[in-house]
Amino acid sequence: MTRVKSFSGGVDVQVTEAVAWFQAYADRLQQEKEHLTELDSRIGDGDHGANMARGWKAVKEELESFDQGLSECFMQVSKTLIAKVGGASGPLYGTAFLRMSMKLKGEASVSPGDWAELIQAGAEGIRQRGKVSGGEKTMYDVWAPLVDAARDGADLEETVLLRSLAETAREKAEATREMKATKGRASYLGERSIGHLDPGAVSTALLFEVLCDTLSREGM
Amino acid sequence: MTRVKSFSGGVDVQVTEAVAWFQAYADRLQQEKEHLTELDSRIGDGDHGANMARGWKAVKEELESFDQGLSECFMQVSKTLIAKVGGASGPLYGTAFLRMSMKLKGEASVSPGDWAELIQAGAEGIRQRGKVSGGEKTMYDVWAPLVDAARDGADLEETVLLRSLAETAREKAEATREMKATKGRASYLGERSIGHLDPGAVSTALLFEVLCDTLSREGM
Amino acid sequence: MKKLINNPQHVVDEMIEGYVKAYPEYIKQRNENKRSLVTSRQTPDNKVGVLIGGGSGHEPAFMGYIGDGFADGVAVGNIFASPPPDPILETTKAIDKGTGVIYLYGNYAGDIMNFDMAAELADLEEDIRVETVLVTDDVASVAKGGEDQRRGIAGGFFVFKAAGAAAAKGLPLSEVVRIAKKANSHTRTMGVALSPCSLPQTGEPSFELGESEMEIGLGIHGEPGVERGKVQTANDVADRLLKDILHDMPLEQGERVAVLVNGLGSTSRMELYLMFRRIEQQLNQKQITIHRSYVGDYITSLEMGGCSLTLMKLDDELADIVDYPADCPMFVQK
Amino acid sequence: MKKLINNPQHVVDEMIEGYVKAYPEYIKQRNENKRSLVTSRQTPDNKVGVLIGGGSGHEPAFMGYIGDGFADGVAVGNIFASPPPDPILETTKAIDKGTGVIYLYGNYAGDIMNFDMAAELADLEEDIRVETVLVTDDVASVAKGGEDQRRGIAGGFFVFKAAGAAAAKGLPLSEVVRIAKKANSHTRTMGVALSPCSLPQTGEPSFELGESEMEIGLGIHGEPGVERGKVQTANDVADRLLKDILHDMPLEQGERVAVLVNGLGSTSRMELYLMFRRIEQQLNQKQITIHRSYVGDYITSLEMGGCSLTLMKLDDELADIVDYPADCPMFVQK
Ligand SMILES: Nc1ncnc2c1ncn2[C@@H]1O[C@H](COP(=O)(O)OP(=O)(O)O)[C@@H](O)[C@H]1O
Ligand SMILES: Nc1ncnc2c1ncn2[C@@H]1O[C@H](COP(=O)(O)OP(=O)(O)O)[C@@H](O)[C@H]1O
Ligand SMILES: [Mg+2]
Ligand SMILES: [Mg+2]
Ligand SMILES: [Mg+2]
Ligand SMILES: [Mg+2]
Repeated sequence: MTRVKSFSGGVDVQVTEAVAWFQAYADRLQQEKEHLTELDSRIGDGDHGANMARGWKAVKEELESFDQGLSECFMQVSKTLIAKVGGASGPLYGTAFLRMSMKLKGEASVSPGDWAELIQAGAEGIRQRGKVSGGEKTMYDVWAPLVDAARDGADLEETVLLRSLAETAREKAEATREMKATKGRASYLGERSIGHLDPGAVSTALLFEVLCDTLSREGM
Repeated sequence: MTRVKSFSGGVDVQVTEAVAWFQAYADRLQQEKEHLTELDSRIGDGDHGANMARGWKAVKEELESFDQGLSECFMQVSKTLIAKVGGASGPLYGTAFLRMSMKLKGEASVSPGDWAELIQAGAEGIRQRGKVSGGEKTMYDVWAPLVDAARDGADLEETVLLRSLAETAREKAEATREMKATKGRASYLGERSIGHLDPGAVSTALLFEVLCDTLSREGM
Repeated sequence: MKKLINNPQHVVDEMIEGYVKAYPEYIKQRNENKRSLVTSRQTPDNKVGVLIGGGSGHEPAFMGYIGDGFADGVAVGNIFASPPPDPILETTKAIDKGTGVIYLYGNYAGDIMNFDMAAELADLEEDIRVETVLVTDDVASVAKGGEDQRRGIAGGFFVFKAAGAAAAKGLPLSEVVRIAKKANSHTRTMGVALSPCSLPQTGEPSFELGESEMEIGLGIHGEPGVERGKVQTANDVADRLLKDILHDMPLEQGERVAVLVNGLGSTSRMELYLMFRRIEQQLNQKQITIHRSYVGDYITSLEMGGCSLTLMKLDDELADIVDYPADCPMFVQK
Repeated sequence: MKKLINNPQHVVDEMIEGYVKAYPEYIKQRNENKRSLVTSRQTPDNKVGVLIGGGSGHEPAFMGYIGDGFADGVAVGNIFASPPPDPILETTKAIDKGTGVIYLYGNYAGDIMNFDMAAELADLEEDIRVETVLVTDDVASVAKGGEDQRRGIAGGFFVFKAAGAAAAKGLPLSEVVRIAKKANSHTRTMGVALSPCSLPQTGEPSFELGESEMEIGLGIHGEPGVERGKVQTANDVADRLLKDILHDMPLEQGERVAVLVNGLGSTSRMELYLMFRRIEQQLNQKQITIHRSYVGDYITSLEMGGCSLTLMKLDDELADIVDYPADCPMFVQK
C-alpha cells in the first residue's frame, strides 16, 4: 500500500486507507453497540447501537473487495447507510457521506489540507437533512466544530491533525451532555434530556477516533 | 338459643346452629382462601379458594337475617352456591346442599342419628352431578366415607360424633394426596397429579371441621 | 403484576359494562341477568339459537363472537370459571325461537355441570330443546384414543364458527349439531406457553416458568402440559406443534385445512407471524393446502405468553362454513 | 425476555414472509424490494395512492392496514426504526396511478428524513407527485401551542383511515391531503405505560419501570413521558388521560367523537374494556356523543404493557369518513 507524501509534510489518505477506516469503524461499533444503545435508551428509543452496528457491518462486507476510487467508496458507504441503518441516523450519516463523496469526485487522495472542506461538506448535509443549526444536542454538534478544528490544523502533520480531530470530536460529544435536546426523539424529554450524552454525537466521535487510530497505525 | 335433647343423649342441631355453622365456614374460607388457591394452582387452575370464599361470603350475607326452617336454610345455601361459586365446585356443593335440603323437608332439627342419611343425600348429589364413583381424587372421596363414619357414630354423643366426622374428613382429604386424578381439571396431569392434595377434598374437610368446632362451642 | 383495574371483585361486571357500551349496535345485556349477553340485532324467525360461553379472561372469546354468522348469545362466567346455570338459562330463553338452542363450550367439568343444569331447567321449566356440543381440540390434554375427554381450547373458534354459520344458513338443530360435531372432530390444537397470567383477585402468576423455559401443551387456564423445556426457536416450536397435530390427525397430500395461530394474550403479532411462516412452509412442503388462515388473539388467557396452533381439516362442507361471513364486535369476516 | 423467534436479525423479514403468506388475497410483496408491501387487489383507475409506514413492532400497524378503504401500500422499517428511502420509493412507484401519492406517518425525525428523501426521488426520478401528512396526536409529547411538533402515536389509525376513505371515495390528492390534515388536527391521544417491551436483537427491556409504577405519556418507542407514579385504578387512569385530552382539545356538550382505546401489546382486553367503560361514563356525563368506538390492539409496541386513549372530534365529514367501510387483513369494518 503506497502513501503519497503531501506538500505539507503529512501523508495523503487513499482509498485503501478509507476502506480500512470504515472497516475498523464497523468493528468498533460491534464493541460499542451496547453502550450506544444504552445511551439511546436514556433519551431516545434505545436502538442507535443496533442501527449503526447493522449498517456498518453491511458497509464492511460490501467494501471487502472494493476496487474503485475514493469518491465511489464514500458513495457506497452513503448508499449502504441510507439503506441499512434506518432511523434518523441512517439518512443523516448517509447524507453526510453522499456530500463527502461529491466533494471527492475525481480525487485520488485526501491531504491534510483537504479535511476541513471534506468534513464541511458532510456537516452541511447533516445540517440540511436534520434541519439543525447547532446546539440542539445532536451529532451536528460534533460535526460542525470539527470543520474549524480541521481548518486550524490544515498545516499540521497528518497524525497530529487526526489526533486533534479525534480529541475535538470526543470533547464536543461530551459537551452534548449539558445541552437540552430540541431536535430528534430526545427533544420530547425537554429539560430531562440534560445530563445525558447524545448517542449520535458519541457515534460521530467514535468515527473520528477510529480514523485517527487506523491511519496512525497504517503504514507507520 | 334452645337445643333439644335427643333420645341418644346428644343434642339436636337446629336452624340457628346451621346458620352459625355456615357463617363460621364462610369466615374460615376467608382465612383458607390462599391455601386452597395454592392447592388448586398445583393441579388445577388456581381459583378454588377464590370461588369458595366468594360463594360463601354471599351465603353468610344472605343468612344474616334468616328466619325460615332448616330445609329452607340448606336450599338457600344451595342456590347461592350454584349462582356464586361457579367452576366445578359451585354445582357440586350446590347439588349436595339441594339434596340435603330435600332430605330435611319438614324437619326442625338434625339429631346425631340423622347425620348419616343427610350426608348420604349430599354425597349422592355429588356422585351424580360429578359422574364419579370414588377414587378419582375429588371431593367425593371425602363425602362418601363420611356416610359410613356417620353411620358408625349414630349412637354417639353429638360432640363425639362431630369430632369423628371432622377427623375422618381430614384423613380422607389427606388420602387424596396419593391418588391419581381421573376427573376434573387435575385429570389432565395424569401421574403428575399424585403427591398433591385435592383442593375440593380439603374444602370439604374444612366444612366438617367447622361443623364440629361450631357446634361443640355452641351452647356448651 | 400490574393491571389497569378497579376493584378486583368487579372486573368482570365492569368489563361487560364497557363492552356493551362500546357496541350497542351488536350486543345487549339482559335486564334479568347481567351475565347474559345477546345479539341486539333481529335474527331470522326459526333460526336455531347458538349459545357459547365459559369463564371470562379469554377475550375476545366468548362475548366478542356474538353477531351475524356466529353466536346469538353468551353466558359469562367469572375469570376462568364456568358461568352458573342462571345466566345460561336466561340467555337460552332470550335466543330460543322455538327451534331449539345449541350449547357450545370447552370440555371442562365445571362448565359441563353448570350447562347441564341449565339445559335441564330449560327443558323442564321452559320446554326449550337444548343440544350440547363440547369442544375437545387440545391434543396435549389426553392421548390418542381419548379424544372425547380432551380439553377445549383455541379450536373452539372453528367449532363456534361452524355452528354459527350453519344456524345462520337456516339449518335445523340436528344439522347444526352435526356440523358442529364434525368441525370439532376435524379440529386439533397444540399450544405452548412462555409466561403466566395473573388473576386480578390474587395478582399472583397462574403458574411458574423459569426465565428461559417454555411448556408444551399448557392449558388456557394454566393446567399443566406435556413437556417443559428450554425456549426454542419459533421454527422448532412450530415444527413441534405441527408434528403433534399431524401425528394425531394425519393429513394426506392434497388435503385442505384452515389454520389458526392464536396468541395467548401478550405474545406479539410479530411472533405469531413467525410461527405462521413456518407452519405454512411445512404444510406447503407436504402439499397440504391452506384454505384460510387466522393469525392473532382469538381465545386468550388474560396476558399469558405463548400461542397455539389449530388445524381444521376441511371437506367442501367445512370449507364453505369457514368461508361464511361473520360480523361480530371483535371479529368481522367478509 | 422470552420470545418465539429465530435469528433476531431476521425477525422483520420473516414476519413479512409469514404475513404475506397468510393473506395472499390482500397483500403482495414487491419483487424489487422485500420491505415494500402493496395491495394485491385491483384498485380503481386514478385513485390516489395511500402510503403509510414506519418502523416494525407496531403490528397490526402498519402492514395490517393495507386493503379496501385504507392504505394501498406500506414501507416496512426495522423494529422501531424508519424504513429507508428504497422501500418507500418502491411502494410509491407501485401504487401511483398518475394522480399522486400521499405519505402518512408519525412525526419522528428519522421517518421524516427517510420519507423526504423518497419523496424527492419520486419527484425527480419518477415524476410522481407526493404529499405528506404527519401524524401529531400525542398530547404528552409537546405542550399546547406546539401541536405540530408532537409525536404520532395511536391516533395515526384515524388519520390513516381518513386518508384511506377519502382516496377510496375517488377524491383528488389535494382533498385527500386536506381530509387527512383535518383528521389529524381533530385527533388527540394520551397514553400510559405499565411495562416495557424488549427488542429481539437485545432482549433488553426498552425502559425500566418499578414493580408498581406507571408512566403517563410514555411514547410508543419507549420515549419518556410526562409523569411517573404509582399504578392507579383504571378509573383514575382513564380520568387522567381524558382530562389531558379535553384540556388540550375542549369539547362542547352535544359534540361527537370517535373513541379508540388502544392496547400497547400485552394489556388484556378486559383492562381495555374497563378503561373504555369509564371513558364512556365521563363523556356521557358531559353529553358528548360517542359516534363509534374501537377497543383493542391497533398500534402496539411489541409486548409493551399499557394503553392509550384517542379521541377524534367529528363533524359530518369526519363522521362519514369514520363510518366508511374497510377490508384489511387485520381490520375489517362493515
Ligand atoms: N434532526 C436531527 N438532526 C441531526 N441529528 C439528529 C436529528 N435527529 C436525530 N439526530 C441524531 O440521531 C441520533 C439518533 O439516531 P438513531 O437512534 O439511530 O435514530 P432514531 O432516533 O430514529 O431511533 C441522535 O442521537 C442524534 O444525534
Ligand atoms: N367430576 C367431579 N366430581 C366431583 N368433584 C369434582 C369433579 N370435578 C372437579 N371436582 C372437584 O372440584 C374441585 C375444583 O373446584 P374449582 O377449582 O372451584 O372448580 P374448577 O375446577 O372449575 O376451577 C376439585 O378439587 C374437585 O374436588
Ligand atoms: Mg434511536
Ligand atoms: Mg379451579
Ligand atoms: Mg376454575
Ligand atoms: Mg429508532
